[in-house]
Amino acid sequence: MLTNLISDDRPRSLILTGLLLGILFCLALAPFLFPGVRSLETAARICIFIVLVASYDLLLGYSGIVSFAHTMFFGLGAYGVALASVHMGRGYDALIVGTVSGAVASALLALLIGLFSLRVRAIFFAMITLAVASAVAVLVSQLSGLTGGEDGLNYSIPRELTPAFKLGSLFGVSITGKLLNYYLVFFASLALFLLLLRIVNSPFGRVLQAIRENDFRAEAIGYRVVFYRTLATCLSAAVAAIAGSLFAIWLRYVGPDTTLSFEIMLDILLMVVIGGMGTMYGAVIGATIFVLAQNYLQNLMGVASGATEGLPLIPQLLDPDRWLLWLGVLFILSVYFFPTGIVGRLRSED
Amino acid sequence: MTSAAPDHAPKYAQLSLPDRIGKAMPLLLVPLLVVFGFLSIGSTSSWLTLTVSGLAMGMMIFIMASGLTLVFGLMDVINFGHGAFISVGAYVGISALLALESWTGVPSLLLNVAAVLAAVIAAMCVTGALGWGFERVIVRPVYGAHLKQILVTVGGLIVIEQMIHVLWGPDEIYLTRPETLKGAVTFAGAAIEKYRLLAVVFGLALFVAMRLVLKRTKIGLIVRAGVQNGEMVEALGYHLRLVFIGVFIAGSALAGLGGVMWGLYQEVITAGMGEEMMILVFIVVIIGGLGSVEGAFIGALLVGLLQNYIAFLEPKLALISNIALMTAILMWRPQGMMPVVKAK
Amino acid sequence: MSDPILELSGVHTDIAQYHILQGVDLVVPRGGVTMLLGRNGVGKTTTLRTIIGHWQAKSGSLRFDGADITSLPTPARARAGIGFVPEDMGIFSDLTVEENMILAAASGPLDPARLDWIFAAFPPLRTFWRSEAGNLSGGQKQMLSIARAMAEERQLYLIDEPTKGLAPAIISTMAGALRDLKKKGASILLVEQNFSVAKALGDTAAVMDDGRIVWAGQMAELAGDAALQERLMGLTMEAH
Amino acid sequence: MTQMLLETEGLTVRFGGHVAVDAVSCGFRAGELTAIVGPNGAGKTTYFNLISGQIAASEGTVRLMGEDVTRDPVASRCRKGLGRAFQLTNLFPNLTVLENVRLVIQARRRMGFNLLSMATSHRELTVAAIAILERVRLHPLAEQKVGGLSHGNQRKLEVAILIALDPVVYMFDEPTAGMSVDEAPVVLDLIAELKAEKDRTILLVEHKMDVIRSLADRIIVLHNGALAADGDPATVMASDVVQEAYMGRDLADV
Amino acid sequence: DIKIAHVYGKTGALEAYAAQSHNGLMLGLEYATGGTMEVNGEKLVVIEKDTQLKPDIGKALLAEAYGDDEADIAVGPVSSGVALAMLPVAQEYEKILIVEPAVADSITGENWNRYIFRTGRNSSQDAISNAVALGGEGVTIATLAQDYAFGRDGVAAFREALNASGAKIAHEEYVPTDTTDFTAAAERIFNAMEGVEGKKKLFIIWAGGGNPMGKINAMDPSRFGIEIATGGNILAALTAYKELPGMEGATYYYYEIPQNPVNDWLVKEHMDRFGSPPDFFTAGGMAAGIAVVEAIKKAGSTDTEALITAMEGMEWETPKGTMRFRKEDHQALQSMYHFRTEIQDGKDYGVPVLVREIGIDDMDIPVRN
Ligand SMILES: Nc1ncnc2c1ncn2[C@@H]1O[C@H](COP(=O)(O)OP(=O)(O)OP(=O)(O)O)[C@@H](O)[C@H]1O
Ligand SMILES: Nc1ncnc2c1ncn2[C@@H]1O[C@H](COP(=O)(O)OP(=O)(O)OP(=O)(O)O)[C@@H](O)[C@H]1O
Ligand SMILES: [Mg+2]
Ligand SMILES: [Mg+2]
Repeated sequence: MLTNLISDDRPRSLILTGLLLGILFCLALAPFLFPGVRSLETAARICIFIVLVASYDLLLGYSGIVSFAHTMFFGLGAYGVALASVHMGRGYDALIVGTVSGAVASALLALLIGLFSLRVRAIFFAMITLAVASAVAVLVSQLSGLTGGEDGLNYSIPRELTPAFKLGSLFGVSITGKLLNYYLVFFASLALFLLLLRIVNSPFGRVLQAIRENDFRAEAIGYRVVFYRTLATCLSAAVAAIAGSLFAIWLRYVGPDTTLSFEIMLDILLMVVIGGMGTMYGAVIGATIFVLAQNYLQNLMGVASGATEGLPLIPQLLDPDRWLLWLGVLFILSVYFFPTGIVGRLRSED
Repeated sequence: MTSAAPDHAPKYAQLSLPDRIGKAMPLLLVPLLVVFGFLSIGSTSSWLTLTVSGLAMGMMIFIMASGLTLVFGLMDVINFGHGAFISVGAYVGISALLALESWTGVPSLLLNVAAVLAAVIAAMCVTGALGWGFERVIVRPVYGAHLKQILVTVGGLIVIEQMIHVLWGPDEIYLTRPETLKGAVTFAGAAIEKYRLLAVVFGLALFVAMRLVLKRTKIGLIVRAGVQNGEMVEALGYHLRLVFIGVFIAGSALAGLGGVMWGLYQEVITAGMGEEMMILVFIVVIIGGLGSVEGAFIGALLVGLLQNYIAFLEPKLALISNIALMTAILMWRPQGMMPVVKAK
Repeated sequence: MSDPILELSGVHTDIAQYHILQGVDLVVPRGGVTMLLGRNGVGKTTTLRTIIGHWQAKSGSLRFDGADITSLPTPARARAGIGFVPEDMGIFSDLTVEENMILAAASGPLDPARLDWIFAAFPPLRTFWRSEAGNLSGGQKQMLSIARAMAEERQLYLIDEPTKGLAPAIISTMAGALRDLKKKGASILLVEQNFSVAKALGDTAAVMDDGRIVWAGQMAELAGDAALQERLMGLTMEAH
Repeated sequence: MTQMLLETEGLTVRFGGHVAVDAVSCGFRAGELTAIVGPNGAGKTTYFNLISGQIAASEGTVRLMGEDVTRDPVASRCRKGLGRAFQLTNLFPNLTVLENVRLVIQARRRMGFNLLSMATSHRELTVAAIAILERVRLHPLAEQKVGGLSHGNQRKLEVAILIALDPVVYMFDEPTAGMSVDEAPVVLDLIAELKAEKDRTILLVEHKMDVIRSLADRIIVLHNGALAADGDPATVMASDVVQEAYMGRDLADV
Repeated sequence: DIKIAHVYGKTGALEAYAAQSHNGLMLGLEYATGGTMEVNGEKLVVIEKDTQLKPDIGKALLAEAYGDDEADIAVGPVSSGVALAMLPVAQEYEKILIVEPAVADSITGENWNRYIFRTGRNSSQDAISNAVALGGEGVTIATLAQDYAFGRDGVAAFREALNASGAKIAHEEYVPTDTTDFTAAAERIFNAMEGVEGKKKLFIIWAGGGNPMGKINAMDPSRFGIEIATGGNILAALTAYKELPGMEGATYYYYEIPQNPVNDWLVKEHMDRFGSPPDFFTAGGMAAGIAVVEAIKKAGSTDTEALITAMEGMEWETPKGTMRFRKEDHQALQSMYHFRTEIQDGKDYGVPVLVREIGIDDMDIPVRN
């Protein structure tokens, strides 16, 4: 049963198993373990990014396709929900229509891009997606009539999913629509993650790995590389779009900065690499660590900079405003110390 | 002397005409585009203005891209840090210019150009040194691994940009060009910024110099071979590491040069200015064909010209003109126009 | 006999966590062809790679031409006079044949006389001089790989299975070329599976098994003793 | 007369101006082992590439069991029964030996697009893969990563993969190059076994005369891309074209 | 204690503006409390939160400020996108958010809710003041703006306001935000304006770096009798104005222009403490700081409803003179300044010198909510 659920993809490391269970436990009970607005925001973000990062890993780690357009799909899903909610009005139907159409549109767009990738070299493909994604971001800001431009869109979602909907309290935590919303995000993310886990451990997943290793030979033993790559791209795009839809439902706001920016793309890339490419569990670890760092690094630095007051230059470098500097350092160090990601590291130690 | 093995005589067929034209095609693209511009624009003075300034813009883009043809094209390192070097170059160069106010503030071409040269040298020294450190600390462990290169160099980019904030402050720095480089010359109803003419001179000189170095020395060959099979290059007796460091430093220094030129053009510099140019610069290197100075040169001119023509004819399309150009060229030649190195 | 050109004593080499060479003692006499023989996977290639420096010996010492080279980096070993033809040929496939050869002449421009000699042995190289090396046929690549090592005067050539994939006619010209090299005073350490080639070319021989040299002596002795071959290399009479 | 399993008709390819394979027309019957010989660069590997689809033909057709497959992509030719082993080893270096073979069997059973089942639940694939590895005596190395195998063992795996494909047309490109004298017989015996199955055809590129002598039913000679001779081994080997262009002088009298 | 949350983009591309805004806010609180930092006997505590210029983070941080930190009033942010994402949070928590200095019209327009006040100017105010400064009988104007909401809305407001003055618009040119080469745009504008009679102006609306003014000026628009005009800018950007002496436009703030005690104090204190004159966002931040204190004083408590009642229609003194929160949309109405650039000794930038103060009543700022 459990084997089936995790598709026989064991963590293969004691520490890793512990970490994963810990994360699952914390996320499942986040509203009760860490009451407070900020921590719930963080937990929801972790859930969503786990799915987003895992879907990217399907592309990058399992299929060896480097794309910078993943946020584009994420954004498509988010804008799908936003536009549906704006035009159809508040309601579950809008959420469903938005999510489905976002996912379908993403898959179609991915199909187009996937067919394109046949012709060009992998590294050029990466650069093309980079250019296309940046152009799409600009386009979204230009089409402000439709998309709200730079400023993005605010919209309402069903009342049962907002803080205004109050149900009383449990263990001293007030049960509101926000909490329901969180569990919607949590369970949807969990299901999507398990789905992805199954896909990469299916015969299809094995073919993807073979293609990543040596596409020439994969073709020569009878696999149509094009079809496999394209399907992987479409699947990955559709899942990313659904993650985007969840994000939109959670945030009740979409804008280019929250869904389409190159920065997010880099964050995703870093999460995949920190966690460990080519393993879905890497996505869990990577996303958790990174989102936590993003949210609490500044606070930590504030403390550190206070503690080092009086020393030359150091407090200046530790100033919370310089947190990006340390993020950059994190980028570099993670590649140094976790060349195979945290998961790879943990597995090799056991 | 042993007897030779029987030589075999492979059969050769005649090349077809389109095949033969295809070879020269990249060289014809720029003239063709200019003619196309003339036909579709109509007004001669507008066409002249757009063409000359487009070519000059192409030169500036080429200067910024030249370092990347070495680092990305030849060495196969996706270096987003290049953008940071452009910014650092601009900051160092512009700081030097501000310090040389007595040279820039007077209307003497000689002094002005001397000041610019001094700024360029200062910038190139600093970015070259920075490149050396970057190679040692950041790039060395990730040769051959594109993905890690992207991450690590983006990390380096962020760190350098933040250090610019620490050292120069977060504000944009506005500046004006040296006296004689301000304003424009008018010619046949077309106004051409004087500064662009300087950029043309710099760009052409750089192009010729790079071509000579790469044609006359083995450096280009060593790097290309080294990327494919470093062990073998070392087994032939070359200190590959030294060559790689040298080329990386050169690429970084060229980014510094590009930074000064671009900063002087924009007349405002920010820590993110280089990063903003990266996509364009990558496009130029890609459509040119990896490792090809000639290709990058032609690519840059195409980008400069096309941008101007499209922005004049149909501003709405300006946004996608570069991407469309890249896509079209890659559909036509999947390896770029004149590839020296094969992309993977 | 003068001192040997190359001498390995007690060389151990690890690849990742595997202990591959387990104490190799090997002597390559000056001015002769030494065959390094053995079954698949016994460590012949690893030995050559350790000599050129692609793998670092974990212990033991390597002496070349009287000097200790154990801790020299690869380029320094090459410049000291060791030429290398790797098992996978190490062709720079994106470069043309010409560019491969230009690089092979590390200390200056290509010597036209030497080039003529190479063309005589391997005519296809002249035919495809301007073609991309990656497009050559398997045998042509092998020729290029050997030609690259011959582009400059070296004291010692390490050659890993040069005849694989070569047509018989080319094998004999290649054998001739190697003899020319020897005549010019060079020494050769040759790994070869084709026993008749080994027999025809080798002066001395060393046989490896399991990361060690298990037999060393005159090639003629080995060639004349079928039982010894059978024992060392599993060679049966019929396979000759 | 038995049916032609594979036929090429006027098969030609040009690289730029260079005609590497020049109008080769030839048919191959079931139960027959054809050795293809010729000097280096004669076009043997390129001929294979044209048949298996790695290179698109400039002219001519390839027919597999009567069906024109000239325009088919590599993968579908493979699935229709054209199996190919490569001259320069070409495997999945970071996967294990077992996984390499298993992937092939999975391909043959058309399970690639199976998204929702667990790969590990398909035991039958593993069993079949082990059986094949046993045939080439690689089974002790089943769990090793291919990248760390010695050259000779990689060549054996190359053969194992071809056998796992279970094709109608086997194409071997110098299968024993670099294989030691005690190992080569394993592969050669295997080829002999395949030949005994009678319903397949085998194409073998080989430079070693003893191998050709012991295995070939027929020899074709390629020279400068063109078909220079075709016939039974003894006649072809004795012909001038083979003696001059191919054999050169005997090694013994160098 | 009274908690004020300053939620703004401390890090990211607008870091420089953010610092100004925060300094201004603190100076404003200090000024309005007479240095005690106390109102009605309660201490003012300012907590800072960094949105990193990301709307989602801004949203979470504002919720945290209201929900976990129990802030009474929030101020910020710098970027309009972040501000728009934050608006519903104020409504959810039923607490006041004073928007400063984000400029998008829709903040006090279609996306407005009754908990939102804005001390900063909005884009219409910018555009309309420029129209008032540039317009006039017989004037023909071409516009150049970035092709996105800010640019298009700005031009629309400008056009609307200009109609009243008798001037007309001959050509509107929009270019992508990241444009670096303006030759084509300039050529199009020149071609459109070439045959036009009378006074010809090119009005440039541009946000952020890379202002095309200098580059277009270098193409010698005077050949066609075209004058360049543009709005004011932060001090650093005025360097570019040095090439354009005599250029006119309308600005939001320049420290030498407003003549009032608040500004005198600000300029003096700022010079003393930071060694430089105050800039755009310092003035804005200070206006917000004073507004907070005045509102609490007037309401007598930090109860949201009381604050809203107090603030609607409230007038208070700022470095820019008297501002007034309009009842309908809570937008602060304020003066703008018609300027002309001059070269002055000792200043390495073009100095905007006051031509005329455009008072609250000189501009008809539409209510759009
Ligand atoms: N990169 C590597 N990683 C792990 N093991 C390796 C690696 N390279 C070689 N080996 C192992 O080292 C041993 C010796 O290999 P080597 O290539 O030296 O053999 P060889 O004698 O040259 O064989 P062959 O005749 O097949 O070329 C083999 O068992 C091989 O599996
Ligand atoms: N892609 C290509 N582009 C250009 N020329 C090519 C290409 N592929 C092969 N050739 C040329 O075609 C000729 C035939 O090569 P092929 O590999 O078929 O020879 P072969 O008969 O297999 O030789 P060998 O016995 O050495 O393997 C060679 O001269 C080679 O240079
Ligand atoms: Mg070997
Ligand atoms: Mg071949």
